[in-house]
Amino acid sequence: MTSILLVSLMSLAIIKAAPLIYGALCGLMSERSGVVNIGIEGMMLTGAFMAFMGSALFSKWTGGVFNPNVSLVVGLLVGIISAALVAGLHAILSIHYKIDQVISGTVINLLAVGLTNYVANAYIDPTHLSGVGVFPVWKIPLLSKIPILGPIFFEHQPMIYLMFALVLFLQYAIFNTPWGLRLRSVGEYPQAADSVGINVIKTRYLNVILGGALAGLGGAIMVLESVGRFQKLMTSGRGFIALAVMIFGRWSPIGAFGAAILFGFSEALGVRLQFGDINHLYALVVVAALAVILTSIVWGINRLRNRSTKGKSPFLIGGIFTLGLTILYLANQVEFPKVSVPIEFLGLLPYVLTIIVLTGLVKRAVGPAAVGKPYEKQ
Amino acid sequence: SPAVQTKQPTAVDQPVTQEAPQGCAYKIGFVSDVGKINDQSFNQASWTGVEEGAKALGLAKDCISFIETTDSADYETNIRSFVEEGYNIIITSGFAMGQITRKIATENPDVYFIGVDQQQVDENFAPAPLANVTGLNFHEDIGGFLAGATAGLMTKSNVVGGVFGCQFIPAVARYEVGYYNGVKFVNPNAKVIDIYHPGSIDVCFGDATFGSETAQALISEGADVVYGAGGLTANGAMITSCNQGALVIGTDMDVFLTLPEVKDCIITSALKDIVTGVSDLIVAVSKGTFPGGDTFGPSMLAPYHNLDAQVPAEVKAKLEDIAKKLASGEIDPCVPFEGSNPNTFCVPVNP
Amino acid sequence: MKNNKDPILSLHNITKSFGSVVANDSIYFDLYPQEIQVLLGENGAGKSTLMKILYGMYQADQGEILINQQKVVIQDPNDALRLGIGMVHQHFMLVPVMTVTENLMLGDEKTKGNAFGKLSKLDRETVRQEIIALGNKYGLQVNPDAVVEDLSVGEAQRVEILKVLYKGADILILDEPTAVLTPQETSELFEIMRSLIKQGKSIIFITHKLKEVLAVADRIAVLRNGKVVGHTTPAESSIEELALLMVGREVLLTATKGQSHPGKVVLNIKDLSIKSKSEVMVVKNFSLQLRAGEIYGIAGVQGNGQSELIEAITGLMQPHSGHIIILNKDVTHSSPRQITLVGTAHVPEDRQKHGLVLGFSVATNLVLQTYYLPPFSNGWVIYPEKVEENADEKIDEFDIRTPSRDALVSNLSGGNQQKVIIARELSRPINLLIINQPTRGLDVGSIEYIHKRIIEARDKGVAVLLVSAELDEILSLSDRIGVMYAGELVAEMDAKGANREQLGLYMTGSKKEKMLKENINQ
Amino acid sequence: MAIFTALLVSSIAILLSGASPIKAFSALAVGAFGTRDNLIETVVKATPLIIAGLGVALAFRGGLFNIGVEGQLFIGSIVAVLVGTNFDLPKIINVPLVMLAGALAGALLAAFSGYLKAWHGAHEVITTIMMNYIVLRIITWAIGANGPLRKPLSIVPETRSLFESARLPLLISDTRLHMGIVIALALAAGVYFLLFRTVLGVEIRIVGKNLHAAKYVGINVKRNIVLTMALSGGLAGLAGAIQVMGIPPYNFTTGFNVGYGFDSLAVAVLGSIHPVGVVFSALLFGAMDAGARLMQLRAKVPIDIITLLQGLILMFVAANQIIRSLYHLPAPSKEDSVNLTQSWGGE
Ligand SMILES: Nc1ncnc2c1ncn2[C@@H]1O[C@H](COP(=O)(O)OP(=O)(O)OP(=O)(O)O)[C@@H](O)[C@H]1O
Ligand SMILES: Nc1ncnc2c1ncn2[C@@H]1O[C@H](COP(=O)(O)OP(=O)(O)OP(=O)(O)O)[C@@H](O)[C@H]1O
Ligand SMILES: [Mg+2]
Ligand SMILES: [Mg+2]
Repeated sequence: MTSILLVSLMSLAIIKAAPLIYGALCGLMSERSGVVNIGIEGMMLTGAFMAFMGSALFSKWTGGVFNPNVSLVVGLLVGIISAALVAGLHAILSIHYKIDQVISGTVINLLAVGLTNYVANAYIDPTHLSGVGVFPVWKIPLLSKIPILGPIFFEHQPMIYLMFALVLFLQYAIFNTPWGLRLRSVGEYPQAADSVGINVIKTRYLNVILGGALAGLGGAIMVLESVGRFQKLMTSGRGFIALAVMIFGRWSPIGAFGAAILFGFSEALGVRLQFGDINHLYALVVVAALAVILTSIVWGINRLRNRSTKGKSPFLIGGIFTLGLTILYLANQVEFPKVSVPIEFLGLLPYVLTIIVLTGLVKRAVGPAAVGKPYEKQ
Repeated sequence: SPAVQTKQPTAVDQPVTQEAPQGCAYKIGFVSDVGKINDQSFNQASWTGVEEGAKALGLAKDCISFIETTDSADYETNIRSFVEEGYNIIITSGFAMGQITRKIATENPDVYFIGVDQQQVDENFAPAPLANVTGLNFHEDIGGFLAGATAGLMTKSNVVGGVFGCQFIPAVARYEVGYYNGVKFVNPNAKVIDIYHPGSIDVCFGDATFGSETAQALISEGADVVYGAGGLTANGAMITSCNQGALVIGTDMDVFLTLPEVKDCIITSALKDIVTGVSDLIVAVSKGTFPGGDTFGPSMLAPYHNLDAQVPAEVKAKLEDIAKKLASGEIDPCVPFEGSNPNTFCVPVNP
Repeated sequence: MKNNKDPILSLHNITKSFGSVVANDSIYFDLYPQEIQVLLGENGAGKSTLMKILYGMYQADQGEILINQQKVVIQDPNDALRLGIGMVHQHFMLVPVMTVTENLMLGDEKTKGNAFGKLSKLDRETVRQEIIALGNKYGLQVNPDAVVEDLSVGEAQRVEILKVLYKGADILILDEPTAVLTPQETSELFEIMRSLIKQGKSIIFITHKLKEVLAVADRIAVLRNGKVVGHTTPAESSIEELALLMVGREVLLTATKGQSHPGKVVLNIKDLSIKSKSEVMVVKNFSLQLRAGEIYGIAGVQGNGQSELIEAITGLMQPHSGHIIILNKDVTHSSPRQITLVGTAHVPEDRQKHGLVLGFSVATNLVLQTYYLPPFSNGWVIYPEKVEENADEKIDEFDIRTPSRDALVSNLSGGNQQKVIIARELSRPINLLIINQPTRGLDVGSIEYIHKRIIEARDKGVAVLLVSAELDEILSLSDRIGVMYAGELVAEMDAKGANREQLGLYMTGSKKEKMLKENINQ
Repeated sequence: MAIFTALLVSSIAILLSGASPIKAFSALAVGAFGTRDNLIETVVKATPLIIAGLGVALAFRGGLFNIGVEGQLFIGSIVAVLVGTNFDLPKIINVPLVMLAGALAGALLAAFSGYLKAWHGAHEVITTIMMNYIVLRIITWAIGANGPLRKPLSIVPETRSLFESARLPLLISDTRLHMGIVIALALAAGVYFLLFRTVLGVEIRIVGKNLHAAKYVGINVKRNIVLTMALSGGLAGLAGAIQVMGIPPYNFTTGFNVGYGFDSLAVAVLGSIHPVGVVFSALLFGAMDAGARLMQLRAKVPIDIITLLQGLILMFVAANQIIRSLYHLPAPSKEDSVNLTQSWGGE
């Protein structure tokens, strides 16, 4: 029972996390290069919109001679490219014209909302333009057979796998390749980068735009892998959550992944609890216990990673860990009174949990030193 | 500084101010509730009703207009600006505008008002009809009940799901109660999983992605029929369910017509025929038969369209029968029974 | 060195202006192989600008650059590096959060294979080895894995030079490398420079310290207001002449001060111990009695606890144990503001990070310690006109060179920024002046001025605690001198009896001996 | 000039949809300024934007990015309702009391985020965003089917209306022009005075510009952060309170104030986070919101064009270089530019 539950929750968590992760990666790329990006929402929205237009119009014009997946891929590309273009605007405004990056981010959001709504109103009444379905689920042959992990990680649609790949790749690339080294140096201390002949401006343009492409993916996945068509404002705030996820993940892809999964998981749980077959109190206690355990684990990792002697004492960590386990154990012993929490409160889980975890175990998040500061050569 | 500059256009404008659509027997205005006129749900239905009605009266395109409300603080000004512009039939959609519509109506007895989902009650919620206001209401609980019965009869896995918009919107809550009880009524040992969007008004009707993700959860839980009630959120759910091979049931309009993505897996829709309701009332104005007070539109199921063949005759018969009993009041979706919705509670709709 | 070779580098008629400021005014400059040429000039004379042009960071408005008589165009640092020109900047150009290795790789990274171009794996290991090898070759040992922000300034400076060598430069530009170095580090640096020369490199060396100039220079070029105002060699010139040439007027190089008349004890520190953030004991039961009207100079190699000591006294850091008493008031655990209010003034080490709010006007910066007190405010409301009056007074009293009182302090030169701080801290009733590296990076003119002010304060009966890496500064200003080594006060002596060598020994910890305070205090 | 350009650009969009820009914008202008009532509507719409915008600006000056104005505004409204529907004191006491309650609620909510930042290093951008959702959902529950604040018997999700004594007096009787605008302008003056003429203001700005200097000068940085957030949130909460106190039917229902939080962010940055600037940009936004009605009604142009317009205006105002190069205008004298992204990355 619990393992089935866990599987369904986790795979739903991953599905819910995917757009957030793409969005966070977008923010990460541009902020690592020193450009604040609160325009993620707008870029994702554009991506979603254009991905739909691309796929729908393509299949309409080609009269469906191609396999729907072809149209979907076309839509995907269109979405990516147009989001990248929007990011280009952000880059021009904040790098070339040096207007405050928060402002140009706000501009991006306003423009994206206005334009997509406007065009959607005028041109895409569903009866005239209908979606062409979504990408099919690919079961990875052998891996999907693994108990528990298989169904959680290897029974997804392609863009989820792409997301896994991108997270791992960027984690590697940012910290282990010349490109990553330059990216970070430009975000941390552009003068230094400049002094060894790295083109700061170019680097920033490049990465802001690449980031936009990622946001495009984040928007597209909502259309091409879940909803199947564009709906106005369908990002409904995910761009801002992605922003939080990025900071939460301390500007690293893996971190963002973890943060987004936590978020997606608790949201999934909130929905799952509406099924009414789990005692709400029990579930909340279990979550709390898991959070505690997670905390101790992360502390442990930080402790091991630390160069100096900083960090929590092993005893504390161990204590917390065992505490979590005991709660978990006790939770399964006692009988909880049957209460049903109002759905709005179940919906609060991700946000509350984020705050708790954030204050509980994530070390003071400090972004790239030069982020937000336009680069003046002379 | 900004303010000075925005004045620029005003200069240009004075001539235009007087301009107004010429040669309109009637000028019809529509004020949407917070939301968009093509939310593919009740706002859109009302607006389509306006267009139909205008057609019926042979009015020119610019004899009708709409205002989309973005903030409930604007209800009053939005309605009034139609009055000031000399519109003589004004449609306001959504319960939230009920009281303010009545207020403005009493001040303007010669303007006709149609309030969609608005019961004609006074401050103390006692019935209080006005001659120039007609509330167009529906028994969503009945529609939901029919949808539920359909789901209960069509499911093979004996697990059915429903994805709903905001719980705090009475109509939605009634759909949910009706749906649940409908399933249980025809199929007591079926499992019903109803999910509301937990968000606030700005997202709970518009979050297609949530609907879609929820549908996936429902289906992985074994649901093979999914009912969607709640604007774009429901659309997301229906499309995804359809893509994943489940049957779906729609709400309000005949979703077969409004959402082609689901045309091959939609059994039917719980109709809430706002379109006909509104246009009929508009025509009634011209005929001088405008009722005033509360009217109740019919609650019925849409045609089976492409799935007509898949729906067994006895199922169809059973549904007919239930429909009759509901109409006659023999069955009341809002009365709890063994295994009915734990919180069976319909915000009263006096018959 | 005498040589009849041709110049390896010549600048012809270089001119560069920023808006109205003419930073370089038709400058001619030659550098010969294997020579150390010193570029001298007061703050804002145009030295850095000239060098940045040579290094491709700025483009000259006119003029040309020749390398081995070949005219070259230097668009950006890449061109410069390709032509064998490397520059160590006045302000560190190292990414703090990255390791030494990463910092050296940056720009032309070595990778394991090149299959994926810029996305191939960094080859840190090889570079580590190269760094170690290079370090041994030139006697520049650094830990390749250290993260730069953890390094002492001396080490960081070494990394900067390594970086230049690693990139294969033959012409090295060193822009005020010694500004932040201790005497020991400085002499080490000079060793390195000499060995570099022997190995065929040529060096342009910028400094404000005239002693150093005479010590290392083969030839000297002097800039003033963007113009070359003279060439000379150590042999044919003296410190006084150099100063005159630089500033254009006579300069007092050693502060003249009268006998000190120590009064009551103002600052009394009793076995103070301080733990750093990383739980290391950085100051160990430190005791000190500082009296009104005397200047107590703390000498010591940087990173021996001076900064922490100051932070603890000024309340920026909580001591681990011990007591700090200012005028019989125990302020061991008081907040910075409380400590300021008992009449303490603090001229911080890092003037831009701590001392100023660069985004604010000169006027506002001049009241940064007093804006909440009368006459500038009644505790709640600020009186702008008072703030502005005060600004005007201070600006001409301390002759701060600024376009206007409303100009942003970030537009001022280093010397004038320091003057703003001095003006702010000295022009209010104080009993204790804590002053850390007061003249770092300043030219002789500014130094002379600031020294004068410090002595005035002391003669007015202020107790002055001076921390400086400049032995000369310590020696010429102090009445008493203490030496800190490894967080301890290893020696205390009367300034009269003190001499460089002796101090140097204490500072390096090679000599340890406590004198009894009584000897001096009576 | 910037606005003119924005209008030009967006007319293209309108033309594409087959409507006439002239008609649209004239309708927009009339709707905003044409008649006394329209003018009033502009002011009424601008009022909350001014106050909330001041809140955002204040936080920015203190180096904090308060993106939680939406939530603080909502909690302000709901608490105002809570008090205003339960206490029926003399107007002279009740009105200030209710406003205070709303402001306090917003202040506490924001201060909590401030506390999390100062003491636990939790980035205010995350916590305030999360708070937005939390507050919105709790309120949704509170006015929902069997929520505690649900108006008894009501068939719709709404709260009871404020007592007469808790409502803001009208400036002109039988119009919608309530006293809020006076309060808003007073607050603008107050915030300017606070920021640039008081000790607290200087300290807020020092912390905003240079944390290290702030510590060196002896400012209690943690306290200052919490205080700044509290002030910022207090303004937002007050904006919310004034909405329910000033606008019939003086209660809280679904769809109330949605989006003001993010509009006020735009307003603040458009006003280059200076009180004076904020007032003007809020009036501009208010005008567009108010005018939108007639624009839809007469020119049949959907309201989304307004969002587009606002985006373009913000862009052209901020990147005034674009404008200058377009019209060959001389560059203005460069003044101290305020860096909104101060608190963002590594200090
Ligand atoms: N990027 C710049 N923009 C504007 N003015 C500049 C810039 N860089 C330098 N200046 C001005 O040019 C003049 C020369 O500056 P430069 O840094 O070359 O002097 P310097 O000799 O290096 O002084 P210091 O000894 O303090 O380093 C100064 O007046 C300075 O204010
Ligand atoms: N109308 C305006 N719009 C946008 N920004 C402005 C406006 N007026 C002033 N500013 C900017 O806002 C900041 C504060 O304005 P102001 O000059 O009135 O106070 P201040 O002089 O900076 O403060 P103080 O009086 O304490 O020096 C300044 O940086 C100024 O550049
Ligand atoms: Mg220099
Ligand atoms: Mg001023």
